[in-house]
Amino acid sequence: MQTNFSYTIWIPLVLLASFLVVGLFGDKLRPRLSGLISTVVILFGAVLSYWTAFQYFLVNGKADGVYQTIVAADYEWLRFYDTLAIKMGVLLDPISIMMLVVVTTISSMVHIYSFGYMKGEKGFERFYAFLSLFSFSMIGLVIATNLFQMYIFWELVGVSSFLLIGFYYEKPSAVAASKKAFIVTRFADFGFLVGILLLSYFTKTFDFQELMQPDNAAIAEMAGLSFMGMSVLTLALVLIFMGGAGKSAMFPLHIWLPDAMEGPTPVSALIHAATMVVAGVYLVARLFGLYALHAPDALSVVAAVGAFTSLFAAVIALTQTDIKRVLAFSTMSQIGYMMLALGVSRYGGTEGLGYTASMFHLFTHAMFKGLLFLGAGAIIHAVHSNEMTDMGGLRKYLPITHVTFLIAALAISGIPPFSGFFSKDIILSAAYEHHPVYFWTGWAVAGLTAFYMFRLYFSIFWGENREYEHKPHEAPFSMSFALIFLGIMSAVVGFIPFSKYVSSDLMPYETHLHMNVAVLSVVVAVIGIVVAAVMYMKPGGAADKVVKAVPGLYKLSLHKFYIDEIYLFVTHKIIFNYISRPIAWFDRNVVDGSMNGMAWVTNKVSNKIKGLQSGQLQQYAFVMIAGMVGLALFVLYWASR
Amino acid sequence: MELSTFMIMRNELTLIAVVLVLLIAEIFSTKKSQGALLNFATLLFAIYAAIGFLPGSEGEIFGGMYRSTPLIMVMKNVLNVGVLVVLLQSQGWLRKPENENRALEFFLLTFSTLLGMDYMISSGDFLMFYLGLELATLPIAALAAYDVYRLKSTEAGIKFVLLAALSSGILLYGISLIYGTTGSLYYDEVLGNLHMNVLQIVATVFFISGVAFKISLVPFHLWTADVYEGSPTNVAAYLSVVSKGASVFVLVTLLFTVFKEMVLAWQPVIYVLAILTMTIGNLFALRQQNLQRFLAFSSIAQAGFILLGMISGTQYGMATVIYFVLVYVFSNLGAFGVVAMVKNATGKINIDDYDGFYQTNPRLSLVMMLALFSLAGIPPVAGFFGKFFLFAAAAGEGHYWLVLIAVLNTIISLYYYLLVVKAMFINRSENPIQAIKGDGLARIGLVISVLGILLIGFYSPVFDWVQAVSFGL
Amino acid sequence: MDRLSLLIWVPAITMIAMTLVDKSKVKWVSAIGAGVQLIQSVFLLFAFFGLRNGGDTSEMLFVKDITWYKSLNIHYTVGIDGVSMSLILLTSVVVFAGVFASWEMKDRVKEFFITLFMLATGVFGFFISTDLFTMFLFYELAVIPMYLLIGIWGTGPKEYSAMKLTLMLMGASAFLLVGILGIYFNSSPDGGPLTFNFVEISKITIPESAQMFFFPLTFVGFGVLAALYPFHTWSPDGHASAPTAVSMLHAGVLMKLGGYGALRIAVMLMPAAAHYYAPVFIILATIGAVYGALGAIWQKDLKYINAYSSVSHLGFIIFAVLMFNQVAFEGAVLQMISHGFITALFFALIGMIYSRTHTRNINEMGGLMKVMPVLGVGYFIAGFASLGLPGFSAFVAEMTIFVGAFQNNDVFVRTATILVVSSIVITAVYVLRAAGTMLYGPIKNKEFEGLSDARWYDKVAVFVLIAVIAGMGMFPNWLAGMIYDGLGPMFERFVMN
Amino acid sequence: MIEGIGVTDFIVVATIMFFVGVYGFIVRKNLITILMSVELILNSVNINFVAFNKYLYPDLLQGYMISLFVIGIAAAEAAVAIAIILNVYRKLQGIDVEHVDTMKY
Repeated sequence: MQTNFSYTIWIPLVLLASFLVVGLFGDKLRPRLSGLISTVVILFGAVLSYWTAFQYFLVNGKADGVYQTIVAADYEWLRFYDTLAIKMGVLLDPISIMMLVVVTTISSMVHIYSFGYMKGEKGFERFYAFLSLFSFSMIGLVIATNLFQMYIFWELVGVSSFLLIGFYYEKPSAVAASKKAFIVTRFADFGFLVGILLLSYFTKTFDFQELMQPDNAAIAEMAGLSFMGMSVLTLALVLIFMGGAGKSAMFPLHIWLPDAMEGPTPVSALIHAATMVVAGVYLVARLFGLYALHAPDALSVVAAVGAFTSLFAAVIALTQTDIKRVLAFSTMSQIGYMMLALGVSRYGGTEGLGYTASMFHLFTHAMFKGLLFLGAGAIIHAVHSNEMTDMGGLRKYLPITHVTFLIAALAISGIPPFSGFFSKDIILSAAYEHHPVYFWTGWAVAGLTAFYMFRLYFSIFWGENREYEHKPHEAPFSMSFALIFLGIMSAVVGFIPFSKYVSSDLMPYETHLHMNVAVLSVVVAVIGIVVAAVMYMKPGGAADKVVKAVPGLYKLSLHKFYIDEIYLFVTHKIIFNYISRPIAWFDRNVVDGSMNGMAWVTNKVSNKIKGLQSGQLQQYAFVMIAGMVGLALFVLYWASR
Repeated sequence: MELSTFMIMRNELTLIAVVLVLLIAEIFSTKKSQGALLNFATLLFAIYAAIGFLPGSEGEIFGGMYRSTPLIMVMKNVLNVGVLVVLLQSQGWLRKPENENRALEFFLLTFSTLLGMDYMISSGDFLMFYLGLELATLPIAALAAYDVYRLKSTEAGIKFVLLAALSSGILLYGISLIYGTTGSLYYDEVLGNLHMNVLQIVATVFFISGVAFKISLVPFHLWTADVYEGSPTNVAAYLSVVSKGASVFVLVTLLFTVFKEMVLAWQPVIYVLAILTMTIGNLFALRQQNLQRFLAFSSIAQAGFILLGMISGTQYGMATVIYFVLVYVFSNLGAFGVVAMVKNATGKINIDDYDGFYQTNPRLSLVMMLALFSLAGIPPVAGFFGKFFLFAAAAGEGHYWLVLIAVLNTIISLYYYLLVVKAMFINRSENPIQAIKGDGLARIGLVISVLGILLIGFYSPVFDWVQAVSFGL
Repeated sequence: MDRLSLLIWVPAITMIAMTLVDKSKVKWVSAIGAGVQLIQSVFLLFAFFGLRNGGDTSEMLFVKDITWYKSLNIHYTVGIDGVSMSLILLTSVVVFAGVFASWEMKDRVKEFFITLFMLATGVFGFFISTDLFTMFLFYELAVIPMYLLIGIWGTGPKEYSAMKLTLMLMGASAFLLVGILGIYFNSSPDGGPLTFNFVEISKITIPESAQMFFFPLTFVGFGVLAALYPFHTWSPDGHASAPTAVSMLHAGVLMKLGGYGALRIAVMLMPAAAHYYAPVFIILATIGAVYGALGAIWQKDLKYINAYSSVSHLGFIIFAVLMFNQVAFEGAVLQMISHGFITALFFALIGMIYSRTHTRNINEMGGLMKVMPVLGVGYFIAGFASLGLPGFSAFVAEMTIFVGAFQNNDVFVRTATILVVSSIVITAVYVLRAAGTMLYGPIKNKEFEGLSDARWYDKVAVFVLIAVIAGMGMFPNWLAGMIYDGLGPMFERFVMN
Repeated sequence: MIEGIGVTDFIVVATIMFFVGVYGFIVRKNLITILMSVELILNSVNINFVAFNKYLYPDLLQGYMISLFVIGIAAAEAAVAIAIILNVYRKLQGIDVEHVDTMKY
């Protein structure tokens, strides 16, 4: 018997209600009450999500051994013409349910955590309203039944992210960062939108299920049409991927993510680590059937971008000193991993290992990266600084944070038995089967990851013992609860047999540890940790010497390869200064000038001909006679034509 | 002659009677009774104008030299209404001390010109036409020079009388050629003998030129501005609406009847005149400061628009011409009425002087604004309908380019009308014109104008009535 | 009296009532008048749906036809379909909000509201007319009060702006007049009676040679009002100088007359010429959309920013009108409504902010969110709506336009479409730049610290507009459906011709 | 009818006279002279009328009649004009037409 999943519609709806209530009346309620409302609602959402996951995965999501795609609700929202409409609905399949679980879990933790972290902040209720808005939008995104619904919520998460990054709106850097985040992702969404439009023009549908129909003739037609050297379908999918790359901070659209760390730390954990930034991965996974079956070229693009970004970001992360920025680059790097995994995957069965791997890594990453950020938040809360140069020896003051942070660092470094090890292992084995270049890139990144994570860890918790102005103290219970919960999750979720639940063709299959890959990756991770320990565990380690040895590279990495500067140059110098400003000038002086010019000419002419009316009687007579004769001649000529 | 013959000429005869009564009354009047006499004269004229609306009889007398048709009666009524409003508006000016002894002259001269215009419109041959024309012209010279103490008034008079003489010379020369080529002065006989030969074409052009002087079409307009500026304001008002209106009526009637066969000759003439008149009139109006001169150029430009209706040569076209003149009478008299009132009270005549006019005289400035909007052709006032119909008439015959030029010209005209509106409503002034309390009759005159401006457009039977009596080529 | 004419009579009677009451009560009278008008429009909407659901499929509902001038076959004909119904709603909401936004008006209050309602009368008349003559009459009736409104109650170089605006718009209507006359005289190629009724005219085919001459005149004539590049320059100056309510009505409603006319008259009546000239105007519209947005980036005056943004967004409308399919047309109408609400909200807020800070230069402001949170949030909502955030009306409109535009499988059109789409990115840049500079950050000017937030009447204006923007953005389907159905009969004939 | 002189000769003379009058109107500075030039123009017209009547339509008197009226009206015109000219003289102490230009442009 099929379970009726239609109740799932309430998950986003209650969140929306919570946003509206807290947003509209928040200033009238007591701040903590607002927070409580939001928290209760998100916990309710989490419970519903877990129940859904339980029902789907363990009770009756399968039919004939294949996971079913269930449309639990679908309402027509805006009809374009008879066959094309935007719908709003709930689509349930393994990845959407997995995302539901991830989003509601992390979001709940962040809600709870923020009770402590944001305590006493001005705009506490505003913060919770925005959190609710974000959760609503993110859930709307993951349960989208069609591309356009996804786009709609895609934009909404963008704006929630904008609002939350700019939460401290009196701080100019936060304002700038929020603007940057919004505009860069907006630019990426432009590609997404054009991709959707292109796709829908041919297929006459936005619906995921219809798009994924294996015998969709329109898709085949699109794949056959060629435009500028690639098929139209590839073009559309690359454009859609552009949207995903923007949201997921893939090179070269990544510049907003490090700046986004200006937002409150719980926000960074929720939005810029665990959930929103993986939306791009989710998007590609959602359309994986199209990518894998009809447009392998587009998938190659995904793989290449993912691999490059993971390496690139990892290199930058080596030298950053702001702990949140280190984590931000690490996030980029890990998402690059997921993209790489998707890119190297193919459709169906064990061919689709990369797909499973990417989703698995998404899942584990959400846990440990969320934890890392929350831990970083606890540290910042204690030290009142983001700079790791201001920290050291904190293990004594912050025991819980220390332990949970260590767990997370081990997980991300891929040390067994923590969760990251398992997901990373299948990613690498999928890459290994696809192309050695991807594998070795991934492998190198694993080493770098371990290094910079432990650089961070050692600098914060070990290193030199400092005197702090305020004695750092452990976070309040609400914060440590979240840390502990996520710590446990990070440690154990790796044991979930993911391929049983998530696969590219919805059919469960078995995966095994790829022993060679596992050994190689663990070895490189351990090397990274050891190097980090040598350099940073003791005060006055070898770090400075290394920096001196390769000053150029160090500088390049420290300045993030000057990508920001290039963007700044293009936007401010070129677009603003050399396009927008001349346009403003042109408009005022040339276009407007020509309109005013007409008036000017009229006046001028009026002035020039004033001599006609000289006041001289005889001139009047002359003009009359001349006019008469002229008219007569004209008419005679005219009549004789 | 039977009584019915008199009935045909009822209009003129009544007017002559009015003139005679007034002449006699003046003999017995004293200085004290001057005011009462003016009231009496105005009342008489009002009665006369009212009689004009009674159904009259059609027909021809004097062997066809004089005739009356419903169309002609409509035209005369339009003129009568115009004259009545002018008379009402002039009372304040006439009662000023310097005009005390001569006030009635104004009435007599005005009535004489009106009589001339009536004969001109009713004429059935060129002799009658010429007599009417001269009767309508010569007293105007005297009216223009009415303010004997002002050089400008005298200058207006001399310019008008000499140029009018020149133009009637031209006109007569044209008539003489027509006579020479057709052998008759009767319209009906001329009509059958016009064949577009060279002399007749030249004659047509001369004839149109002569009448164009009266309508002040470019390039025969040059006297207009000087005369309007120099004359007393109410005389300028009279010139601009009644005199011009009568000439338009005559021109349109004659072009549509006598010169029917010459249509290929006169259409290009009118085409060129229309473009020249609209454009030149507007370009000059742009830079005027003196409101009387300003309105002179504006009336020149308006005349150009009227030609658009003529050019179509259709019954509808003629109706639009007459209708537009009717609308124009009210609009222009509204504007002139305000200008005259202000000038008589304060002597101020420049646009600058009107800065802040709204603050002190809200009602007068509203009247002025409505009148100017009507002249500019802005809805919902009557001028919009008048212009639209004129343009429709021209467009109906395919003269789209002409219409385009005309509508672009309306934009220029809108600009300068708005300058006045701006002065009155937007500009602020240290010492605006003080609050003016016009006399009752002048206010009645303004009210009539405003009612005309507001209602004629919306009340479509007016147009239907005009159209019913019109005819085409 | 028939139902639609009431839409003209209510503002007209309000005007008369205003002349009779005392100066201090004028704004209440106008508020009541605008309120009655709003309620009336809503009832009209229900009646409209009542008839439609009752199976009345005639193209125009509530038709009333009075012969006016027989000789030109001019009628006073009113009637509405889904398209005009939606625009009537737009107008009544914006007028209502506009009255409250000008609550603080002190100088010549009576005259101000009377002139404002004159404008409103013209707009309502325009939207209910189905006769080209009356339509044109109302069109000019709506334009001319602008001169007084800007000239008398404006700020800055108001005389210049007012004159420029009036002359350019009336210049446009000059072209339009010729176009309308041309349509009229070609409205019966078979020799039947000519007509001004555009529903009737759309049923015949105007001879192609005539279309070729009159389409550009008509389209440009309406286009100028819809800020068609390069005839848009009246708009920045005009908006910058105009008082709040006037900017609202003008950008919110009056400019839509242009779009409505371009769609309904120019394109629908002369399809062949429309197709022929489309490339030229598509290029102009695309330039307008992108150029307006780029131009807005550099502006510092809030009103100029919004004026250029209007140029950009109205470029969308013109662009959509030239896409020649029903979805794009629907998008054009939706965009008219959406932009109407959003830009009215923008101008209302700008006016309110200006009346407090006495500057509109964004660089002189900063941190205003702290002192006036309601206005700040309102501005952000307007900004988000304007940049096409889902949940607000512009998103619905823009997506409909894009989907419609994408139905043209033609490289040229598609390139233009993508360029137009790209302007929504630029929109984000200038909207956020303005909002961020003005509202966020520390308070730059110490004098601003004591400023007050929105008063009750400000809130009425702002909340009403936000409510409709969000309402339309969240539940677009009924409105979109109404417009789509309204376009149906027109479009069928369009395709056939 | 006069032997050897046709109607065209009269027209030629009349036309020449007309334009002589016009010329006089345009170039003479004295207002009285200008008035005389006008008379010249009117008389050229009279010649036309009379000649046409005599040569072409000798049975009817229309041409004669109108020329009589023209003469009469010319007299009236002269009366009005001279009255105003006198006024001009009083104001300007002279009747040079070039001085009568206070209103222009």
